Amino acid sequence: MKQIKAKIISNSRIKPSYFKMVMRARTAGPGEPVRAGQFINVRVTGRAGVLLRKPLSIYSACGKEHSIEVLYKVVGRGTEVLSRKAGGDELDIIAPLGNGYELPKKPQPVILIGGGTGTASIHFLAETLIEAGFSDVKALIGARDRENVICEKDLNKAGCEVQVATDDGSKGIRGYVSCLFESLAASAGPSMAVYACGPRPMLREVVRISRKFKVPCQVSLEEYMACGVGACMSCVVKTRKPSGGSSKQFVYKRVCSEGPVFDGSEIIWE
Amino acid sequence: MKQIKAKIISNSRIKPSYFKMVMRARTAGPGEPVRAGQFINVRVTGRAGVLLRKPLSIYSACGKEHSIEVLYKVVGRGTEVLSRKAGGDELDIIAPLGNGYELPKKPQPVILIGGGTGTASIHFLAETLIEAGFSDVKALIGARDRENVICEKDLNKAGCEVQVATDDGSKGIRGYVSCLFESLAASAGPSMAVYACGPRPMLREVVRISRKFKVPCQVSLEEYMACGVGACMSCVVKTRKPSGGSSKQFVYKRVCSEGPVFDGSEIIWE
Amino acid sequence: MGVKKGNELTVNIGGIKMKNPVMTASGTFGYGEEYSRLVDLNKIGAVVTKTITLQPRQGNPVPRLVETPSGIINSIGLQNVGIKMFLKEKLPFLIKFKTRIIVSVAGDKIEDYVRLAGMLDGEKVDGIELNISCPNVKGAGNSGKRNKLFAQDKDITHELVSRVRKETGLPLIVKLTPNVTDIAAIALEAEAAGADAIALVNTFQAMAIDVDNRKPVIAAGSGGLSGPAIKPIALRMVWETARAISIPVIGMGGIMSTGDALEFIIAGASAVSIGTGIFVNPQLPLEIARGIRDYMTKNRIKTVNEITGARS
Amino acid sequence: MGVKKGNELTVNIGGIKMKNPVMTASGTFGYGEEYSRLVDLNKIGAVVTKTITLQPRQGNPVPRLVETPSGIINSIGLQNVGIKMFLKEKLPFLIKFKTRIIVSVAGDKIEDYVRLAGMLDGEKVDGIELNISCPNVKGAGNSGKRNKLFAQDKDITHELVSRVRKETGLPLIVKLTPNVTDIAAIALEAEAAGADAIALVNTFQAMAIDVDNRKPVIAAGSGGLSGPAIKPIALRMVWETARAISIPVIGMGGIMSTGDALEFIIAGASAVSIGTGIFVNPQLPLEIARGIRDYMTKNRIKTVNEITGARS
Ligand SMILES: Cc1cc2nc3c(=O)[nH]c(=O)nc-3n(C[C@H](O)[C@H](O)[C@H](O)COP(=O)(O)OP(=O)(O)OC[C@H]3O[C@@H](n4cnc5c(N)ncnc54)[C@H](O)[C@@H]3O)c2cc1C
Ligand SMILES: Cc1cc2nc3c(=O)[nH]c(=O)nc-3n(C[C@H](O)[C@H](O)[C@H](O)COP(=O)(O)OP(=O)(O)OC[C@H]3O[C@@H](n4cnc5c(N)ncnc54)[C@H](O)[C@@H]3O)c2cc1C
Ligand SMILES: Cc1cc2nc3c(=O)[nH]c(=O)nc-3n(C[C@H](O)[C@H](O)[C@H](O)COP(=O)(O)O)c2cc1C
Ligand SMILES: Cc1cc2nc3c(=O)[nH]c(=O)nc-3n(C[C@H](O)[C@H](O)[C@H](O)COP(=O)(O)O)c2cc1C
Ligand code: FES
Ligand code: FES
Repeated sequence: MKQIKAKIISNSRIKPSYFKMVMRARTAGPGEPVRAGQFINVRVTGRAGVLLRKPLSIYSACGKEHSIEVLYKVVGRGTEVLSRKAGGDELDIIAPLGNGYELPKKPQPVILIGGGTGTASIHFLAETLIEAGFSDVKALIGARDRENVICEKDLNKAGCEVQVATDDGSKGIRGYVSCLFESLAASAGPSMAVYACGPRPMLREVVRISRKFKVPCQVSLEEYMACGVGACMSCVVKTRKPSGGSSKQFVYKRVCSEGPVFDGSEIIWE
Repeated sequence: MKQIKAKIISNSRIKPSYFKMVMRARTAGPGEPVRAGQFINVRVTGRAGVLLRKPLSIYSACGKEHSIEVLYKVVGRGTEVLSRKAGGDELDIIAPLGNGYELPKKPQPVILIGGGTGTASIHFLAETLIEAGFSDVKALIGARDRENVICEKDLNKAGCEVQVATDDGSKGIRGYVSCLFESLAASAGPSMAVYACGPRPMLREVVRISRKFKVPCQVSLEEYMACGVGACMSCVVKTRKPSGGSSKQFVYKRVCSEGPVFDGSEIIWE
Repeated sequence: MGVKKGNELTVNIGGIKMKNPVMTASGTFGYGEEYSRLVDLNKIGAVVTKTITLQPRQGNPVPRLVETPSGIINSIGLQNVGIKMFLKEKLPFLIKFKTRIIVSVAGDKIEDYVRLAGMLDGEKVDGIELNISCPNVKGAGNSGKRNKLFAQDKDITHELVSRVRKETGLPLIVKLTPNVTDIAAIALEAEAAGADAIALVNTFQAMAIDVDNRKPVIAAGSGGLSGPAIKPIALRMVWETARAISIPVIGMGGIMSTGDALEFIIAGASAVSIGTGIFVNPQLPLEIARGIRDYMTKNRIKTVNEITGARS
Repeated sequence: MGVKKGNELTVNIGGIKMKNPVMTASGTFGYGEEYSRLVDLNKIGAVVTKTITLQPRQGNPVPRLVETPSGIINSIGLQNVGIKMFLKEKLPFLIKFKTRIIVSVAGDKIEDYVRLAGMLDGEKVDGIELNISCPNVKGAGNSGKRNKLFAQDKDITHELVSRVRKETGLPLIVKLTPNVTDIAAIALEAEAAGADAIALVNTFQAMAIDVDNRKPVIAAGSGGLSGPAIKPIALRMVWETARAISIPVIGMGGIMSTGDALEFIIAGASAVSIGTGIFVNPQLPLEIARGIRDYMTKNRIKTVNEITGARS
């Protein structure tokens, strides 16, 4: 984890409200290996307008080139300001943050599930897995409509088989991405591993299905963040006490530093 | 006075920290004739960052084309945001505001004195006077150094004889613009009219010299403004009570609506 | 949907029937006339005048204003034409419009408020707003250092409001200062003393310093903070007050959009006032009135009152 | 200029000698460790820990945070590891650095503060900060509705501080809430009861509402506002307080730059704390310490104390 100056190489619109930004560390790079599932915390402006940094998953990274890519959707003021940055501009980022996904210990089929912008962190995981020699990597992408289906091509390029589900059926099957997952899980069972990132209700479904079919499952969460380094306690999520027990017995864990990736069974959904 | 949408035609840097912006009314134009000495009040952003509108003198205007020009220096956050606007962007302006200069009733030599960004309002006055048939119009420009001498060429083009004074002597004579004025006033006397816009100490000197040589003198003031239309009482200046009397007997007048142009003898300098 | 057009926005604020719940905040809209060429006064729920005093006032020295992050500090010092000139020269202009006229008044002592209310009683105005957030001479005498405001003291608030209450049948709005430990307690006192509505918040006492010459930026030393910066605090105070009292609350503090206005209404405000926002965009009161109507249409809400305090 | 390098920035805050007047604000810098890979703790005047309670606390439900114009509202609810775990696992890390360690503590009743101070007394810490701005169970019992804070009551403040004072010889900083009518009066009470320094301000009670589902954005309903939005009010309070008391004031509230820090110092603060600003730029405390030194060099000022309260 370092606070570094990065130079924007490119910042291009890939869909009406989605942007992909490539940046390169100016000052000494992150210096530590970057893992899939980790994120960066971007300072948008130092002035009054937008105060907090914006956390964005790492979409791709190259250690040798000190380069980091992110893919983001413009949803509010911070991401809007970000979208107006241009190649050559300098960014102040803190990276890498968070724990990242734990790769499977042995070769096995892997299912990646991305919902909305959550697909970004799934993409870097796909790249990592395939580079590490995993050959059976399927990516399931869910989105509201075709306008919000992202990364499909990039995931293909990385070497994944990709299936799409949209709420309105404007692309892929009509329905939730968890349905795609359920049918796959029903046939493959515990021999595979599943990784998911996306909205809460989707993750909850994915965890429920994983448990049903005894599939190990890691989920990456998002929470409103202030510090990004575990200091402020803003970003907590309810997790089961190690001792197990009822959902009344919980510990708040920090998404930024103890996550964003958690074992699916750990999370208490409310 | 109207709140109008204007389209930026151009916004170009004319000196390291000076910009000239040309805009054209999109919605129905000001609709009333624009006078030299009046100003516009520009909304910089509607968001949190910069709140208040920024008042800028009209540098030039063309009624037929519904166009207005301003010349401004980047001194803080508002003008900085403004400087990053580009041709085609839309601006929300309130125009025209303030009373404007009173032209001389009869043909006579006129001296225009501009200090710093105050030179902008002097420029429009020069154009107006020359168009109205005044043939002897001299412009005296004062600035800290050569980097801050503005409008010289435009004033020449308008048909003025221009003299420059800089504090450090890097352009024109070394010293205050009021010295230039004093020597002119000494020779010409009450047969001429003088108009001045610039920093307080300069205006005060100009008024002192005018009184000494009995030259009629109008000055244009700047004050921190919130509403720009006379409603909030932020922008007041101490003026002598009509009844005359000591400087303890004063009335606060609003620079935005009762000014920005005042008769030099009216102002109580502190 | 059976919603009668043009009807759903009306509110009744302590007897003042307004065509929509959007008002102008005292001191930011002059006497109405100044903005009348930019804004259609007929479309504003109510115009609250600049605070008027018995005698004309010159106000404070300049600079009176400075911008801060998402806010402004002002110290106008109640520069106004005085009640006589107001009645003679300012009111006649205002009454030409189909809006409600609320006259804000203030004084140095309780007696001043009583006299002002008396002078307004027979006039063509729709209500009086008691600005009791200006320095209280009595309090100042006590502490020596710090000017206490009327509205910082429960007992003085009670006495002031009940004495004015006896003087006039006009609807009485009491405007409170946020510079207190317990805003609801003061509001309760004003209600008990006969107020018809409570307006909050006035500005927060604040300061800015010029570090180069080590002096306050505002000539008077300190001033009042307004604008979006204070909105979260103002909103909390409106919420706290609305739960405590039974008379209507007029909410204000940093309203810059329909969303902001709705936040105040949901927190419990029956109407909202726009102050600093008018400087930024004079059309704001009109845009917000329209925006509230659109929100109601979208959410099938028939009257504004349905969402007042609807916070679940 | 005869100014000894590395010397001019030192300050003495009620017995705590700091190498520079820039501290971290409680709750925004964790236990120091979290930021230690990003920030050189050796260069910070003092680290104030997250507020510690007797027992570990889970804190409030989420969402706990929302951004507002130039500010943030938080309602963490004092999630912390508790004093035992702090002493065992967090303090040993912190004492490795050449900075001053100030432990912020809070409790539900006065007795809790007394016990916490007792437990810290023999430890390797440089001072205790009493965060008396958290809900006071006694007060809550009285009003039924509203949680009163210890620091909203002069008498409770006095009693709390004097009882803790008897328990420890460590420098005692009392941190006040800005949600009061008269901040100086509370500070005077804390001083009289034996405080060595006053820290202000804590956050302003504030609220945000989600207009789509008509609910508060923050799960707990309301929270505390911090950041540049509150700076002008905080500055005024520091100025008012510094003029009233004789012990040092630690100023905070929205400091985002050297200029902001200098404003507080000129208003009367002997040291400043950075809270929200750390989230934006973790290097800020270091940059401000350097910035203050540059300002002093430029203006030929030999010691920070020379400009503390130098407002002319
Ligand atoms: C670990 C993590 C990884 C993320 N990765 C991505 C990504 O790869 N691509 C992407 O498009 N988005 C990602 N997000 C979400 C992204 O951070 C928010 O969309 C962004 O912060 C919104 O900022 P804004 O100012 O544009 O919107 P705002 O106007 O501030 O808010 C819009 C919405 O965004 C959410 N949000 C705002 N600020 C934060 C914050 N600091 N932390 C979390 N949520 C916030 C709020 O729920 C709010 O409703 C990630 C979030 C987290 C926590
Ligand atoms: C009637 C009038 C005409 C003006 N004409 C011109 C012009 O033609 N060209 C030009 O460059 N400048 C002009 N100015 C000054 C210009 O308005 C300020 O430079 C500008 O508002 C600064 O905004 P900022 O946000 O960049 O600076 P800030 O960071 O806000 O402040 C920088 C300095 O500018 C001054 N200032 C800031 N806001 C205002 C305000 N609302 N009103 C007055 N002064 C302010 C302050 O004294 C401050 O010290 C004029 C001012 C007035 C009142
Ligand atoms: C320039 C200015 C002048 C004001 N004058 C008065 C006044 O005369 N009387 C009054 O009751 N409030 C006055 N106020 C306070 C406003 O009416 C309002 O309560 C406050 O500004 C908060 O609302 P806002 O954030 O929308 O501006 C003034 C505010 C400003 C900014
Ligand atoms: C996320 C967060 C957590 C905080 N937690 C505490 C705390 O535990 N104890 C405390 O005394 N103050 C706490 N504060 C208040 C700060 O210490 C500080 O007083 C306040 O934020 C104002 O300073 P700022 O504007 O620089 O943030 C917290 C503030 C924030 C933003
Ligand atoms: S964002 Fe601060 S602890 Fe996670
Ligand atoms: S700026 Fe409002 S009266 Fe002049």
